[in-house]
Amino acid sequence: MNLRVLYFARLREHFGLAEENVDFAGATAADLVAQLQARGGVWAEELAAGRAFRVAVNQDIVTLDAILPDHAEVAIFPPVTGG
Amino acid sequence: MNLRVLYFARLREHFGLAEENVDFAGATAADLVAQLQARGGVWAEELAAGRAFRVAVNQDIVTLDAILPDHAEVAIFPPVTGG
Amino acid sequence: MKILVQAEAFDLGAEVNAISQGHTDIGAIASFVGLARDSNEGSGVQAMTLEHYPGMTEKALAALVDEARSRWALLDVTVIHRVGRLLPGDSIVLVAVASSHRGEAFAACEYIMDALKTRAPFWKKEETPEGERWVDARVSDDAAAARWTDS
Amino acid sequence: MKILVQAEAFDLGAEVNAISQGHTDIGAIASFVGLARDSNEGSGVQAMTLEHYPGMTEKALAALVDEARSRWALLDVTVIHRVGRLLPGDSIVLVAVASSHRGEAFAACEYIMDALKTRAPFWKKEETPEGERWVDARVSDDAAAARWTDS
Repeated sequence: MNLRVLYFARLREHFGLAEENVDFAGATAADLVAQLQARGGVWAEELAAGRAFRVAVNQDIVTLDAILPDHAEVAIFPPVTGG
Repeated sequence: MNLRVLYFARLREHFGLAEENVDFAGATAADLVAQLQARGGVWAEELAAGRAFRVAVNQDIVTLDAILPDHAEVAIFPPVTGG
Repeated sequence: MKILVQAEAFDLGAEVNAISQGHTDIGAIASFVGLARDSNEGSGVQAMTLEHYPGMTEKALAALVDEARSRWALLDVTVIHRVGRLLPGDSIVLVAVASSHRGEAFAACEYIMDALKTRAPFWKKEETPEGERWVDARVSDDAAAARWTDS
Repeated sequence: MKILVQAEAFDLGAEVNAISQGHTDIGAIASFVGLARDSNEGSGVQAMTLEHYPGMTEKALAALVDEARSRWALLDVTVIHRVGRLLPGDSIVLVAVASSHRGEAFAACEYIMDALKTRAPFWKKEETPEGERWVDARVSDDAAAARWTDS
């Protein structure tokens, strides 16, 4: 399936990427994170176990066991710091 | 001793008096209240045991056992309702 | 710190700007405006008149602001309370509190309002279709004020 | 109800007037303004830039305002959050809540701020003498937000 994946703030800067289309054969948000981590480098570093990041699917924050629907808008970003 | 006694809000209206000088031979705020109550009529009614009123001495709220200094400014008023 | 008792309307925006202007250490300003409502305890209210105890009012307000400043790290406080005749929709009271952090600003602002309601010498008289009446003190206001001494 | 994400400054007085104008059932308006400070965690801050997630931001803010409205009897709510580059002393966020009674207005205003701090997708990057840095989420903000679910 195909996902639109967005990155924000520190992740956007470290990945050098705000947005991409990702071919995805897995099922959950955790599977997507594992697929991105497997790219190595900054991807492995920023998405390592123990690093704080959040995942939103179609603009709602989800837990890593969430199932990703086809054509979902998935966003990965650091804990928020507004206000 | 001589006291300046002020009344506010409902008490001012019922007593028909905003302020008076009172010759006082007692010691405490309770003594003053008893002296005023002894006037009978609205005084007895408004200052009866169980009626809610507050006493301030020189602009600080006090309890009825407070000693009244000579020439004190004593105010008697209903519970406050501002804000 | 600014404490005013006045008949005139106040301007929340101007008061909060006056607190923040030229300051770069303020992270949070919590503020409160109390307004005259058109009904109370089941009756329509056409207008109200606020009476106060000149002299004691300012002293009582200063005392409760000092208490708030001793409990929380505050950078500035403004309290303005109107007196005289007010119509429904008119503003009655303003409390604005500046602090570095929002928790302290919120707590102090609510503390000052709760304390003011039970300890500052203001009295409200309402004009209703049934005639004039003095507003009775609320049990809920005593409970709100008591929270701060219980904790 | 009004929710805005904008680069422009806002006017607290005008926003609160817009809430109260023509209403005579509002007894209380609690409001909060968050401001950019000139220091954070021991460093000087010369400026900050607020990034957000367009689309999700408005959705997240609307969701937490709805939660507040389901918990408390509110008459109106305004939330405005700025994005882009801000200088120390600039306002960042405004939350204003109108209710019949002050306890509900205060609680809902603080709830919305606490929820916004942990759930609305905004990120701050600070410019300091040591260079640029992304602000880390605060443990104290998580604790503040958690209060509302514990109770």
